[in-house]
Amino acid sequence: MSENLREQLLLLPDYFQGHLTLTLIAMSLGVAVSIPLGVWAAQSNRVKGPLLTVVSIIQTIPSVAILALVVALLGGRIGLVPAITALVLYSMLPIVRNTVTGLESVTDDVVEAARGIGMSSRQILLQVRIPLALPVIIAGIRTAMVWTVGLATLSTLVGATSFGNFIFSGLQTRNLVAVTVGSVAAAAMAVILDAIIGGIQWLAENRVVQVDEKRFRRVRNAVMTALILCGGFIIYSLLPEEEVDFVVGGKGFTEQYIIAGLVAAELEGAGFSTEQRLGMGTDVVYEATASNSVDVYLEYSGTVWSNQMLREDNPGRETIMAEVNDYIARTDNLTNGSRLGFQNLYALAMRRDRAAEMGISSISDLRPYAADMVAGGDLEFFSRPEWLQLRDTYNIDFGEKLTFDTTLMYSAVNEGQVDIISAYTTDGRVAAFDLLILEDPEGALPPYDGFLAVSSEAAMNPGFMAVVGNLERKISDVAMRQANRMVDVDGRPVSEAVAYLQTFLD
Amino acid sequence: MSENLREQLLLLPDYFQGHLTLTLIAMSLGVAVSIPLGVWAAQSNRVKGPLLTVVSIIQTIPSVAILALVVALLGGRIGLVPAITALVLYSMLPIVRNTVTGLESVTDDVVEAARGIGMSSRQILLQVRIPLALPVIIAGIRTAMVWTVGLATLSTLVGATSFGNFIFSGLQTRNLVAVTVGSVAAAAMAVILDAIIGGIQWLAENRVVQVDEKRFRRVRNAVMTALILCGGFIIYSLLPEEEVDFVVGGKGFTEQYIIAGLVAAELEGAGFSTEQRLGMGTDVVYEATASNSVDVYLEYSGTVWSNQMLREDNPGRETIMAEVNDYIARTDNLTNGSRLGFQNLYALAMRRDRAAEMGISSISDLRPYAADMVAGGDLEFFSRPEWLQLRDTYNIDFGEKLTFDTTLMYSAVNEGQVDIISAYTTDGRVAAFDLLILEDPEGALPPYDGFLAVSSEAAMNPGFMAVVGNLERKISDVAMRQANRMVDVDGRPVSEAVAYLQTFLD
Amino acid sequence: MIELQHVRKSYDDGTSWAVADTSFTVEEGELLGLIGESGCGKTTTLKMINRLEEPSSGLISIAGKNVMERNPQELRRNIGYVFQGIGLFPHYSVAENVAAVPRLLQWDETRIRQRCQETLDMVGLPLEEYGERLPSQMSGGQQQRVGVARALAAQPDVILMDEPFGALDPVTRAELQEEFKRIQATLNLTVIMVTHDMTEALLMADRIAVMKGGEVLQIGTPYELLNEPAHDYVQEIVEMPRQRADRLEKLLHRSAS
Amino acid sequence: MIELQHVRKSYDDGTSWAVADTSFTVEEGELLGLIGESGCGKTTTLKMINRLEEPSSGLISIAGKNVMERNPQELRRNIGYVFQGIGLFPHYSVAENVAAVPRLLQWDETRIRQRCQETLDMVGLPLEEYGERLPSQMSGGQQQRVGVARALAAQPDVILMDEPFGALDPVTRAELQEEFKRIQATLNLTVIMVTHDMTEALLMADRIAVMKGGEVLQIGTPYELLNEPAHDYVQEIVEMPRQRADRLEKLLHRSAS
Ligand SMILES: Nc1ncnc2c1ncn2[C@@H]1O[C@H](COP(=O)(O)OP(=O)(O)OP(=O)(O)O)[C@@H](O)[C@H]1O
Ligand SMILES: Nc1ncnc2c1ncn2[C@@H]1O[C@H](COP(=O)(O)OP(=O)(O)OP(=O)(O)O)[C@@H](O)[C@H]1O
Ligand SMILES: [Mg+2]
Ligand SMILES: [Mg+2]
Repeated sequence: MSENLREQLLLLPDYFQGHLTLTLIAMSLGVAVSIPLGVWAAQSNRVKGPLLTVVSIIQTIPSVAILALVVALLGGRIGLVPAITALVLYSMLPIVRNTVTGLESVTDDVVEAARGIGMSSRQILLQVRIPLALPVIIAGIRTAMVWTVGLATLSTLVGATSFGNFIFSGLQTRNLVAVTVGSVAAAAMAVILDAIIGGIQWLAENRVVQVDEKRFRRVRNAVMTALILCGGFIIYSLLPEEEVDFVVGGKGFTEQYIIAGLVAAELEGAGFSTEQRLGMGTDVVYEATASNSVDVYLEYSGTVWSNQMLREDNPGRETIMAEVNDYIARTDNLTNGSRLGFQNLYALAMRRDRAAEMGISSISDLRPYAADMVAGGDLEFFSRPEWLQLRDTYNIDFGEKLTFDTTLMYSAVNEGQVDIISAYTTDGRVAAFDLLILEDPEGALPPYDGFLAVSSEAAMNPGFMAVVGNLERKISDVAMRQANRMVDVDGRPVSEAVAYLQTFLD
Repeated sequence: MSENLREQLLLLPDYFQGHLTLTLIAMSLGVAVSIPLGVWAAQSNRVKGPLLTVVSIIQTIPSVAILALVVALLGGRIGLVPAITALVLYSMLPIVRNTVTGLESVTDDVVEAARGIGMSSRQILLQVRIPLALPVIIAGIRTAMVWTVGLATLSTLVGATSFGNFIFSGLQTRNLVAVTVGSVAAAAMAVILDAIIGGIQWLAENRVVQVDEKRFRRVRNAVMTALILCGGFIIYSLLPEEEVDFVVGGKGFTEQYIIAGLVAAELEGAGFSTEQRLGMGTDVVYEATASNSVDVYLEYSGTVWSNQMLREDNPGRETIMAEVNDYIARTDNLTNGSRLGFQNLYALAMRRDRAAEMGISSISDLRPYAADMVAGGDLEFFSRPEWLQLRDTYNIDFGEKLTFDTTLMYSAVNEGQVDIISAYTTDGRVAAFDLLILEDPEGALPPYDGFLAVSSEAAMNPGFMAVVGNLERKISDVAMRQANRMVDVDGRPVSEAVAYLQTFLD
Repeated sequence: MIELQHVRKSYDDGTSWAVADTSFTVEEGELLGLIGESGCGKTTTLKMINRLEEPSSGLISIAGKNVMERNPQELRRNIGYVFQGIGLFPHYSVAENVAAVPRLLQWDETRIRQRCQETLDMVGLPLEEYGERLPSQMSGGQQQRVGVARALAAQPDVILMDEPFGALDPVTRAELQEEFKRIQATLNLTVIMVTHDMTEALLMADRIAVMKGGEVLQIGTPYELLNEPAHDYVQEIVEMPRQRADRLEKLLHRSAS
Repeated sequence: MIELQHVRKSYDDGTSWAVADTSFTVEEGELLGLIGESGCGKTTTLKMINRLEEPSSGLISIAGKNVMERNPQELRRNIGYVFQGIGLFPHYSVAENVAAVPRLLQWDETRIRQRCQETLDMVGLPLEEYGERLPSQMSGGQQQRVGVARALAAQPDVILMDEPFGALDPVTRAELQEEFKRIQATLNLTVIMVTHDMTEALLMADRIAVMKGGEVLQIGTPYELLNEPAHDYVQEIVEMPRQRADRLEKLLHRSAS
């Protein structure tokens, strides 16, 4: 299994929970709203036209726009609530339309018979029209369900976790594996939920005539189990989270998982209870910490510098760190709990032996050789500002530039197919293949200093700050690289990498 | 009517044609594919499960991903074909599912009667099952139709014109008017097309019993007219475009419309026939010209520099122009037909009297005053790289920075509420309010030289090149500003602005 | 007691009259046979009594109360109705169909089950064997009997029956006729029964109304109708059984000789 | 000529038999009456003849050809079928319903229209007045007559009728019976007619088959059945008309005195 695939699968449980929660809640609400509306419309022609028009109009608003709109209407609130609101709005058309159509298709003589024996409109509806319209209504629900599962991926854009996390980050970083994992997972969920509804429908239709008693019981048990699981799942998801002392957040890659684990372990060691919320989007976790939903997470100076402060200049590692500290304190009331010591940034790396042979240790040493070298980059490196910056600063360009899937890139440099590659400084494979990270004496690459961003509430707790502060400058590039290697390359659990890093603490 | 709204409405006919073409063709194909599939599935349980699963899975793929996928599968082809393919794939689920459900809901005794009088399966299907299932099938089609109208907005992303052009450019530039126009137009189209289908259904249902002869005839005439219009529209859209000598392209704002008009007028004057295709996305018109679908359009050096060449440095106006010429010739076989003389870029502008009072003529003159000045920017100026560049280069920052809707911003500076604003150098309002554009002696702002990009085929026509070459350096900033002003501020037609610019040609 | 006064009904806003100026009274405990040409308005008349159709004009009252002033649901629950087109619920089993009205009246489940058993036994379709079937799995005559059972299930005082035994073989039919007549007499039920079988009408009905073209031509006891037919059509229709028996006799004698 | 040999049919894989080992022959030009208890398998028998149901075992042939070897559509188009539950197409007008089989046979439109007129006239529902109506806008008896018209429209040689006149009043019924018998004799049609009216069977049928519990108890001319009933049930059923006429006589005399 490729490392990339493993990395993605690691995220699956979290995204699965998010996606299922979104879908189940949105569909429950969608059905609860749409069927009564459909019934209402079927009862009165004066309601039907306008109602279907409104529902149709909602449907034409592009999904991205409706998300933005809902967020705006909810006063900037992000997360589950706007995502579910948008999904509910989007699920309505097929259900309402099919409910109306189904109810209208019930033949007049059956309705007359029902009236004739003295059923009220309500009873006719519940006992005759809805049961007879059920196949059509359920067809609408099934369409809406599949649709909702698909659209729920967009919830990622408003900060609700879903399989969209795979797809969007995958599309952005051209990580086809992530896109595929996300798409397959969503498709599988759609098919399974669809099968559950299909099962319910089958049971309803064969309620009276149990053609095959054994089969009926088998399907019923399967459906009941599925329903109980789903119900339990919704309840579990909606349960007020158990009150813990501190929430440790994290973005969605190995290093973040390891550091979150380390921080949590240290806090637990000091007697605090913790909970981890990982795999969030960069902006989301930042916002969450600013609003005290998360107490601490691993951030990088360069990320804040460019994403939040919109700066593009590079006044040096220390200045940037200082300005970042200043900025997060001023604008979002966040504290830099400790600067861990390592940086996670793009860099150039070579085989150690090759570099020694050529006498290369820093990027400036490349100048005489670059034109004859073959360089490998990941799918986006050569079109990123980092590369342009490097190229212009050192005035180098490589003779040949190839792009690779990350995994292939490392083996390419290791086997000598390329001379030099783009690497992340803390990537475990740098350690695994014993590559040399070239120095950047001119500081062309913006610094990505790892530090623990702490929420304003947590910052007021001295015990917490002592634990967090104890990590100051304890994790070197080499140590972080090794820890990443343990998880990514050697396939060991995160906890082992955490234990390894703990050896650097006193 | 605000200028912004007028500008958007100017684009309406073009986007309307694009959107309607996409929707009608996609829906025709969608129905033509989905109903037979639904019929097939209703006939055989062995087909039904797998087919609905596949269609559902397609539906779960997020729209953005499916577009990317279709483009990839079609070998990088953009435009109508991938857009329609994606829309057809997306329209299938509600139609297939409702067709299956509708056919299955037809009561057994009617089918038995049909068999009993000797109808073949085919005849039962066409004469009994489909007519009786029609309300349910049409419900599916109506859902799919609304859905398709909504999703067609995404076609903009693969270079097919649609109301999405409003929405995406609007979202990007935070132009709420554009987003609103696009959304309202899409909603209106959905409602109208939905009404047409509703009309057809009403006619089918009242075919036998003509409750109200007059009303029946009225509805029939309306529906027939609508259908004939739609049919004519599809045929018109699919007609091989009339062979013209040259296609003049353009992006979606006034200046582009004017220059396209000017080029077309000049070409017509020289005896060539032309056709204009305006309102395209930047990348799309570039690609279209590279592939000879468009012959000439107005491009800006800075746009190619940053969008195509991914450069961020600023080696000066002439160098950039030269490198751009080189780049487009080398990579895309495009020629710079003529450099028009004006630049369209962000700049700082002040009231002429105020500037004179303070002795300011260039940005460097601002240094002593900036801290005390109130600056106005459009909605994105202060977060754009241009501003950061200015700030860092001249080491200035304004005491107060306000953001405005563009129209408001110009009146704010005119009325003295702000001292200085961000402006486009060729914006007509700069002329209208007689503002002074401050000079940029340090060249901090990347140059956006207007030039005519010419396709490889057109470049081989000496007559064409002579006409285009005749425009070289004929349109100054002042002239372009005045032309823009005529259309944008004074509300005169594009043709007048063209005539005005023609006075500068010999 | 059911009373109709000058009741009229048009389905096409007065162009033609499905029921034209009909007045008659059915006394409590009486069984009125309603007979007449196909399309003469019998079903329409019944439907107006339990308000499935609204009369275009005229007054209908049951036990002295104008039906238009009664809650229609409550009214219908207290009137058993056997539909001409059978009118079973296709998605309900036989037992559920029969239990429908008792359920509406919120009887308790044991009483409902017991009553289902009774009525289904009465129409010759034991609950155990047929209770779980869907209507579509029954023969036409069996379905019709379920319809009769459903109408009787809730023990109503008034019963409207639209050709209740039309699809039954002579033996089953005779049995059911007798059984029904017995129950009707015992419980003193007020019944209007549409039938096309003059013999059935003559044997079962206390009085018979003969309709034609939306109007009641004559109403009277079988004896009155036979002996003093007020109209050619009435004469024709009441003499039909005897006439046919005679024809039959002749035919059989001829084929025998 | 229709021939059934040891035909059996079960709807529940052999647990019970809707039709159990039935054999009989209907000669060309003969009208066979089929009579029997509700649920005894009459409809099932008819449906097997035109292949709406497949027999579980046994052989059915028409004009010497095994029906299972014939194209079912072609077979059915040449057999007129009157459904017990009427079976009209709810979305077709009356005229379209009647024209359905001629259309399938691709008659030309003027011939179809003329034939619609003829058959609808025959059943007393003139095309001009009723042709444009939907079935739901007709009374029960009118619908049934449309069903008869539809079965006759394409001038088939073989006609299967499942209680074709059950919902008609005695006068209309007698008229239609006579009309039909006349046509049948003139055109030498082969007909099987299910009926619950023993008088109708005795008057119209050349021979009568009496079924019970899925089996044919006896088959013979009316005379044979009356005089040599082979079974108690046959005796009971054939004597029903006379018995009832007697009861009626008595009743009327009593009420008169
Ligand atoms: N689809 C079915 N599934 C199961 N059982 C059926 C089905 N159709 C008919 N039966 C049963 O088969 C037997 C014969 O039915 P059939 O309809 O042939 O009776 P019939 O003689 O036409 O009765 P009737 O005079 O009441 O119409 C009945 O007991 C009936 O319940
Ligand atoms: N829904 C309707 N719309 C229009 N006309 C109708 C409707 N229902 C019944 N009719 C017409 O009203 C007249 C009376 O119909 P009704 O059903 O009361 O007759 P009926 O006496 O019950 O006849 P049958 O013995 O055939 O059942 C008929 O001519 C019929 O065609
Ligand atoms: Mg009737
Ligand atoms: Mg039958």
